[in-house]
Amino acid sequence: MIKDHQTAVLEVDRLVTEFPTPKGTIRAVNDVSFQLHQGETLALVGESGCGKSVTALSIMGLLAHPGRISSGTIRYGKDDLLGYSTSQMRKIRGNKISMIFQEPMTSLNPVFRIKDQMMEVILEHQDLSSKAAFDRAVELLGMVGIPSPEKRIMDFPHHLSGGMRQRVMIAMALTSPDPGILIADEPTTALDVTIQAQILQLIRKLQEKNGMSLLLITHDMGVVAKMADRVAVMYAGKKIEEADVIECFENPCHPYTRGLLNSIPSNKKYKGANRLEAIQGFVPNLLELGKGCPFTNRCTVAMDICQAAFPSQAQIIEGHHVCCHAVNPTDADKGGRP
Amino acid sequence: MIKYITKRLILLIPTLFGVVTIVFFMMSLAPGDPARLALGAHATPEAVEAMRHELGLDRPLHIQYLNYLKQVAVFDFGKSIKTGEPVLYELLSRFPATIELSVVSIIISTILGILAGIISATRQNSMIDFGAMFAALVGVSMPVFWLALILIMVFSVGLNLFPTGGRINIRLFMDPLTQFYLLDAIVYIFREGDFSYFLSALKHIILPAVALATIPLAVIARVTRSSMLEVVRQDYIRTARAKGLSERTVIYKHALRNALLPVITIIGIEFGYNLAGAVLTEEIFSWPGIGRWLYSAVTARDIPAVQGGVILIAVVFVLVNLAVDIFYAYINPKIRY
Amino acid sequence: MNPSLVSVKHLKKYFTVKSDTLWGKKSILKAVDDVSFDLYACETLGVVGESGCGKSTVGKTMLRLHERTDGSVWYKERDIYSLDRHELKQVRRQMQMIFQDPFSSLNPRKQVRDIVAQPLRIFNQGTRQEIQDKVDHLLEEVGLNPKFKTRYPHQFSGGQRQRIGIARAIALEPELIICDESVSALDVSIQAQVLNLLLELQEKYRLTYMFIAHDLSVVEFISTRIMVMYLGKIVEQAPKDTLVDNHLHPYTASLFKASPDIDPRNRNDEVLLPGDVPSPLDPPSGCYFHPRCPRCMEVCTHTYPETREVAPGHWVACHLY
Amino acid sequence: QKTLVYGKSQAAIALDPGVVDEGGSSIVVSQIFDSLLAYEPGGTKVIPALAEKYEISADGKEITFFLRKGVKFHDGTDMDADAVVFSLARQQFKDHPYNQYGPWKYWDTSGFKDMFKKDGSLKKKGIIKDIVKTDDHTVKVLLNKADAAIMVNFTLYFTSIVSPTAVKKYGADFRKNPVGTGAFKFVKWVKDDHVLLKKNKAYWGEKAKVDNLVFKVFPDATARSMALIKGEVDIIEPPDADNLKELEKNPRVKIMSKEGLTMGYICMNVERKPFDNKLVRQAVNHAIDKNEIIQAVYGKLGSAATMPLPPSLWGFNKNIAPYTYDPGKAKELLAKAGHADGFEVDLFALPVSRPYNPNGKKVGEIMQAQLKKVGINAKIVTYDIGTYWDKVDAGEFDMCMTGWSGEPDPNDWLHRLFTAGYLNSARWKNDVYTDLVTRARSISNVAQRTGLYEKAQEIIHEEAPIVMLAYGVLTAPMRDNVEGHIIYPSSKLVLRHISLK
Amino acid sequence: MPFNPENTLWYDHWLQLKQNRSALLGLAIIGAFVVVAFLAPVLATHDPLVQNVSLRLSKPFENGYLLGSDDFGRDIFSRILYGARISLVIGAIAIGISLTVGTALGLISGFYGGTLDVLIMGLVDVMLAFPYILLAIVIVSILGPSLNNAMIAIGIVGIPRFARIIRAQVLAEKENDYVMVERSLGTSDLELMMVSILPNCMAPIIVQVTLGYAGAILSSAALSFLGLGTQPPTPEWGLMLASAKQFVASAWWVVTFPGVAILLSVLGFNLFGDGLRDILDPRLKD
Ligand SMILES: Nc1ncnc2c1ncn2[C@@H]1O[C@H](COP(=O)(O)OP(=O)(O)OP(=O)(O)O)[C@@H](O)[C@H]1O
Ligand SMILES: Nc1ncnc2c1ncn2[C@@H]1O[C@H](COP(=O)(O)OP(=O)(O)OP(=O)(O)O)[C@@H](O)[C@H]1O
Ligand SMILES: [Mg+2]
Ligand SMILES: [Mg+2]
Repeated sequence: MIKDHQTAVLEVDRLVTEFPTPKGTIRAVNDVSFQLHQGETLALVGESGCGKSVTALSIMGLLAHPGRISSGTIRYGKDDLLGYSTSQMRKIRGNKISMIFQEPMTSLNPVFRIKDQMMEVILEHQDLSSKAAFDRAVELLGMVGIPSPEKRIMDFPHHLSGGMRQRVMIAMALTSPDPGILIADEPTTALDVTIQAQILQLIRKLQEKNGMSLLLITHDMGVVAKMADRVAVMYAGKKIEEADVIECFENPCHPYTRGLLNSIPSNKKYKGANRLEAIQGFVPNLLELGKGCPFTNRCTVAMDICQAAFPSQAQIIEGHHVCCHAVNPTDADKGGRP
Repeated sequence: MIKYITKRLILLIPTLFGVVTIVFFMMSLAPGDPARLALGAHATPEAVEAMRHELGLDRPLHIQYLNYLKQVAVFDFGKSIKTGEPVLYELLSRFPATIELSVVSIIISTILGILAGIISATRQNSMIDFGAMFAALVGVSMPVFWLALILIMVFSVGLNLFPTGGRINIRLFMDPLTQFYLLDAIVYIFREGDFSYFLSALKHIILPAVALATIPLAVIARVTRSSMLEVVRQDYIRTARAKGLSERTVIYKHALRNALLPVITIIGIEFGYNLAGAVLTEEIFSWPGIGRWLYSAVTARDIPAVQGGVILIAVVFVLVNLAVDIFYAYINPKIRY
Repeated sequence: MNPSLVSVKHLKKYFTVKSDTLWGKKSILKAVDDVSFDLYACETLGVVGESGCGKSTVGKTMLRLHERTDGSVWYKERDIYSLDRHELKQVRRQMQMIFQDPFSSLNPRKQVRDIVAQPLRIFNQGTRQEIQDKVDHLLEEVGLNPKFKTRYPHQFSGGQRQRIGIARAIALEPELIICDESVSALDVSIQAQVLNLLLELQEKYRLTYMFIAHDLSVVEFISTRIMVMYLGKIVEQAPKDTLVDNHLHPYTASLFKASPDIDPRNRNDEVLLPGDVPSPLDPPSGCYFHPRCPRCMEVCTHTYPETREVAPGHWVACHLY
Repeated sequence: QKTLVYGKSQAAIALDPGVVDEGGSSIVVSQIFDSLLAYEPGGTKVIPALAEKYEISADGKEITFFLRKGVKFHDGTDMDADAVVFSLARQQFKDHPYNQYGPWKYWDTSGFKDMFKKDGSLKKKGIIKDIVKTDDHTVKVLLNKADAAIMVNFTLYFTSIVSPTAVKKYGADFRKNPVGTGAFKFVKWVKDDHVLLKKNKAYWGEKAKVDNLVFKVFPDATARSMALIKGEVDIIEPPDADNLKELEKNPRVKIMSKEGLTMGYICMNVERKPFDNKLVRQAVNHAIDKNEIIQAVYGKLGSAATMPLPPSLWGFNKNIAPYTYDPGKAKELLAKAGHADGFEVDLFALPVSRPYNPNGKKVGEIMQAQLKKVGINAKIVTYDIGTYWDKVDAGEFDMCMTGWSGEPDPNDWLHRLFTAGYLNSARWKNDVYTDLVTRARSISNVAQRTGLYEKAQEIIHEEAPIVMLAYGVLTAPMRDNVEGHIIYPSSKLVLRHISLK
Repeated sequence: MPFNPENTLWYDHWLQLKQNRSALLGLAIIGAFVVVAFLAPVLATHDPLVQNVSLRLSKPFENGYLLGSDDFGRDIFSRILYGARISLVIGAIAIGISLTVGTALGLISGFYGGTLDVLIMGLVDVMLAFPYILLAIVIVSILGPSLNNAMIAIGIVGIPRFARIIRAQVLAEKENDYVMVERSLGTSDLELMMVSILPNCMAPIIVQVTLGYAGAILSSAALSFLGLGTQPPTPEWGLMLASAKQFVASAWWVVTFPGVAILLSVLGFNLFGDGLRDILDPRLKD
């Protein structure tokens, strides 16, 4: 299949997700918009707690109590997923939009055999006999590189290693003959480097094979560089920059994105250096955010305006957007979107 | 599996040895002279003296202990001072009554408790949840003996729905084959088509079983609920939802299977407590079981009976818990063997 | 080269573990299996390897936080395992450790000032007031505002907590600090801050680091020498540049290949290391790496290779060399 | 098929009449076995039973029983001299082959047989020397010394005649399979729950009027009386006074009662201060309001006692004015005795329910409050019943509750309870008194004896070693369709008289 | 710098507690219970020990008895008020015994491990082999029935629970790197146990104390009910029920009110303990 980077299969628009807590309401996702195109890989990066997982769960409609989507739309094809009924949503999940999670060790149900867990999805979404479903499950396990799948399928999850479990998770996410979207939430962070490389390679191969779109959530710029077509950078619940992957690495516009790249020790520029260019300060508490740009307190180019208002989105080149007063000093006057 | 069970049984030996030792020395410390008790109110001092000799109470304590160990090793727990019967026989003859009562009450509490727990968990923070959990908390806070009295006051005296005590209407002259009256009464249904035996046995067991079921019911409901809530938070439940399964399947298949694992342990423990700790309930409902027997042995200071009874009950209790452990291991795929 | 500060000779650490089967059979887990290396003053020795390969155990056994199974650890001509309690205390003063999880390594019920003051107090470093002044100084040193010293660890972010741990570690001005995955749990931006801090402190106090991590890029950046471990054994050991440019062991090569490059233009789809990391409870015969090794030979399946010095300071354990 | 269900408080523990010593078993045993002699129904006169008559030799050392002929045990074997000798000898002789199935509590403690020391030497000679068969229907009991009081024992259940065949057959299990000659046969026993008996159609005497007799256990008095109200049982052992009041209100229940030969009293340990002082003892007698205790605890189960023997018994001195409840007087006496500020004592509360004291703890609580009013601080102490008697008999108490269910002879009360011996719990000794009651024992003239006993009572009243509390009233609550029940003053329960309407 | 309570972990817990309705209800009940216990002499309408046999078994509001009188004509209301004192004391002492002994055993056992651990836990296992109430009954029957002995028995019976909970907590806590760090600094065992580890075990201890308090009240009532605990005429609730048994058919108030008192006080502690557990120790849920 070909990548069609023009058709948006998923369109998140001005999504706001909140968690009311005793100490106040946390806006985990604050006015985030992005599009995922047919067949492409969009990487969502950002520091821990910036709202990546919550964004993904919002899309799947799987927010944990007490989380709620307070505004925005999530368009899948022509429909707004937020308007879907539970049963409509169920038809999408695991079928059109699948998700795999960070912790392969705990993401499989310990009391069911792999067989049952795999066949369950197949039978749920496809009109197959259980024999056919079983065969399909074995086939899928083979496809994700599990040796002697017909034997392994009878195992319980605890019989498998972490890497194998993650493969099972991937196989389970790809049961549909026509998987539309795969959301992978830090699929390799819990794994060893060598295993991580295997899994990433596997995902890439599968994506090439069946042309699905991948929303890859990660905090590892290395993974982004290796996997992504486009990158959206989040900071404290806000999307602050979005660009084509090469553009993002070569011409990062937001001071945070630049800092992030500079913080990586394997950055070529550190050959022989003995200091990193680190971002100073710490990620702000989501409860104590003001109206302004959340990065202000760590920013080297902060201005007065940064305290007062969150910058609107500016376009650098086609497909490269950034939200920063320093990049787009005039937009405060316009008082809205460019 | 056999190997595991054997190993667990072997591991029991030190515990049981400890039990026997503790019980023996505790009871030797107890005031009250078994010889005196054996002879009754106005026994002459000479007769008491002779009796002490006969019972071996005039020998040094460590000799008594060694003798006792020797006896216990061959399941000889001595004879009850009060009745002169072997303690083991006395206990076993009361055991069916207690088992029947415990089983009925644990069935009641398991069914209702799990149901209440699931309903509460699936409607977390709703009025139903709040109400059920408050009720469960009241249940665990309930002085059982008081509840028993209130049950009698309301259902037996006030509404005259149930008898006040006993196991069956005595005038029916039922022939107990198994000593489990409900089962025996079923025989009458098949043999003679006579339901009155069964109904009577049922009517007799309901109030005590309900009283005895309160705490296990409340505990099971609470454990089921919290276990369920815990499980629902797990990653694999999120996975199940992400697969597009219906909420029903997610809860009743994926969550419940996992959530019930700890509940089984609790049911076992509560069953063990019921078997051994139904003293108050049996006392109030004149239920001829081991709790009541042991209590009267304690108050009468029938020392061999108390020693033997406590040891045997501890053994039963430990074995029930062991059985539950083994069952748990057996049904839990997370444990390999 | 600087003189050797710590010399580890044939160190072994075996754990007896109950397997998690119902039978509870006991088996031997060779967490560290015959490991020898030297730590030279003022250097940073990086230790990399996959999870469970025994990196932390080496660190802990060096400090005698675990008792060894066999071998010796020499600190300035003295075998740590022959010291009595009191002498050991004095030696440990010179060797500190910083752990991965910045939460579990700080007592949550103690105020920051008590945490940092504890080593000073135990080693009687002055009066209460002096100790408090020292604490203020230490906190400033690691970039924390001393006015937060009455706070509790949970009121700090991960990076700040790691700084508290560092402050405690340098309180007694040790010679050696073992950093066990000290930056792994941190976000990159924070990780960079902490790495900078460690480098600063090293320069200032002439510290020696043993830097344990599984992230090759971090080790590569901070170390002067790198040691690669696989299943409790050292497979390769060399000065950083040698290792980066001229690594010999196939496992080292795979590690380098697997750790992603941050250049999106450079997406090569080379063949990766297949298979899973074997369990240390049941290591493969011969060279532990042979089932996954792309260059496996017959000899590898039955004989563990000897460690050879192929170039000055470059040790490798592989039949190929 | 008529079934009589009797609700009792204690479970039976053994059904061999020789080993029984408590109410739970004895009332069952009494229906299954007969003794050689019996009391007349409802009275205290001794009448023949399995022995048609008896003779006592002139020196009083030989009792000859002439047995009733044609009496059969429930197992069909004959009741004959062999059976009688067997029944008694197994309790008497250590070397009897069936002696091992004891302990023969009552026999052992009645002083019938010789007692030996640990080293085997004789400690105390027993009353009975030997039991011999003269012919098939005649048995002689030979005594070591004359004792007229022994005859009463042959009415009691522990001298019941058991089937030797059955004893030999069951051995140790005879106590679970009793075979006697009584009006009811043993059928089944479910421990702690009930015992089922059925009518002995071949009974030698007045045959039972119901077909089945069930003894059902209700340890709790309230449960027992509720079972009666609901008709689950026909007749019950008396419950608490308060339950009785409830029962009285119920139209389907009737309550029979009769004064029994039983009384409850409080002993003051005269060997201890301050009860060595007569004035203090009298003060306590004035300080205790028996009526309040009876109202709160005994109810219909007792009446206020004045003298240490029941008023229905001959020899009772009607002329002595009982101590009145008068706290003022009590205080006065205490002041006179030098205890104006009061003192502290231990009050032993009887831990079990007895016909003469249904609830020792309650009695104790009330007494405690009453004594407090005159400045005496009583601390209620209680033990298990065994320890309780141990301590009481050893004199390790200040005040204790006790009581007596005696025989219809003043000697059994005035001599037995207040002269040297372990039953003299107050440990009171008075030579004049002892002389009076010992003299009365050896005389057979009732009028003469009466005079002596009345004098003795004056002394005991003045000396006041005890506080008389209550005479027990024997009560039998039953359904209104229960007819013909007879209460025996000696507390023996005989159910064969009952018929059901 | 002055100590600021807002900094401590406890402050967070307090914030959470304020949100927990049932825990607050429990706290309120416990508060009321304590107030009643302290003010019993002020609130009582009668002397709890004074008998008036002629007015025995008066109905509520009859003859000036708010909740009626018992079979000695004592005021039930006043007796219940004074009963709160007894229960409060019983709970405190019994828990005190279980807490100190149990904590010491659990701490030593968990901290040192090895043979000591095997021995202590063996003992604990043996104690746990006896069902709770049975062990209490046997202990009291040996020591003799009295208030003090009942407290001791309940205290002893509670030891294994504390020992186990604390051992488990110590074992978990020992895994934390800070223990290893502090040990590597040369901290003494005693300091490690008492200063470093024990405070981190407080959460389950506090929860267990609250729940154990409820259990102690209940057990002491049960023992008294069986005649093995407090002795008359002490106004203990279980004891009041014991003598009220016979009035189930005739005088409901004698049976009802002491039971309600037990239920309420136990419920108070359970509600509070439950809430505390949710807050302090979410892992420990039943
Ligand atoms: N159930 C919840 N209740 C309260 N706050 C929550 C909840 N789930 C998430 N949050 C908050 O939402 C914010 C975003 O969380 P999210 O899990 O999306 O972060 P993330 O970017 O995925 O981080 P990580 O890299 O650590 O996975 C966090 O600050 C977190 O505190
Ligand atoms: N106290 C212990 N008891 C038993 N086994 C242990 C213990 N500590 C470590 N191990 C085992 O020893 C092996 C090496 O552990 P170690 O912690 O040194 O690995 P590591 O290289 O530090 O791994 P990671 O990167 O996950 O921290 C592992 O298999 C581990 O399971
Ligand atoms: Mg996340
Ligand atoms: Mg490690």
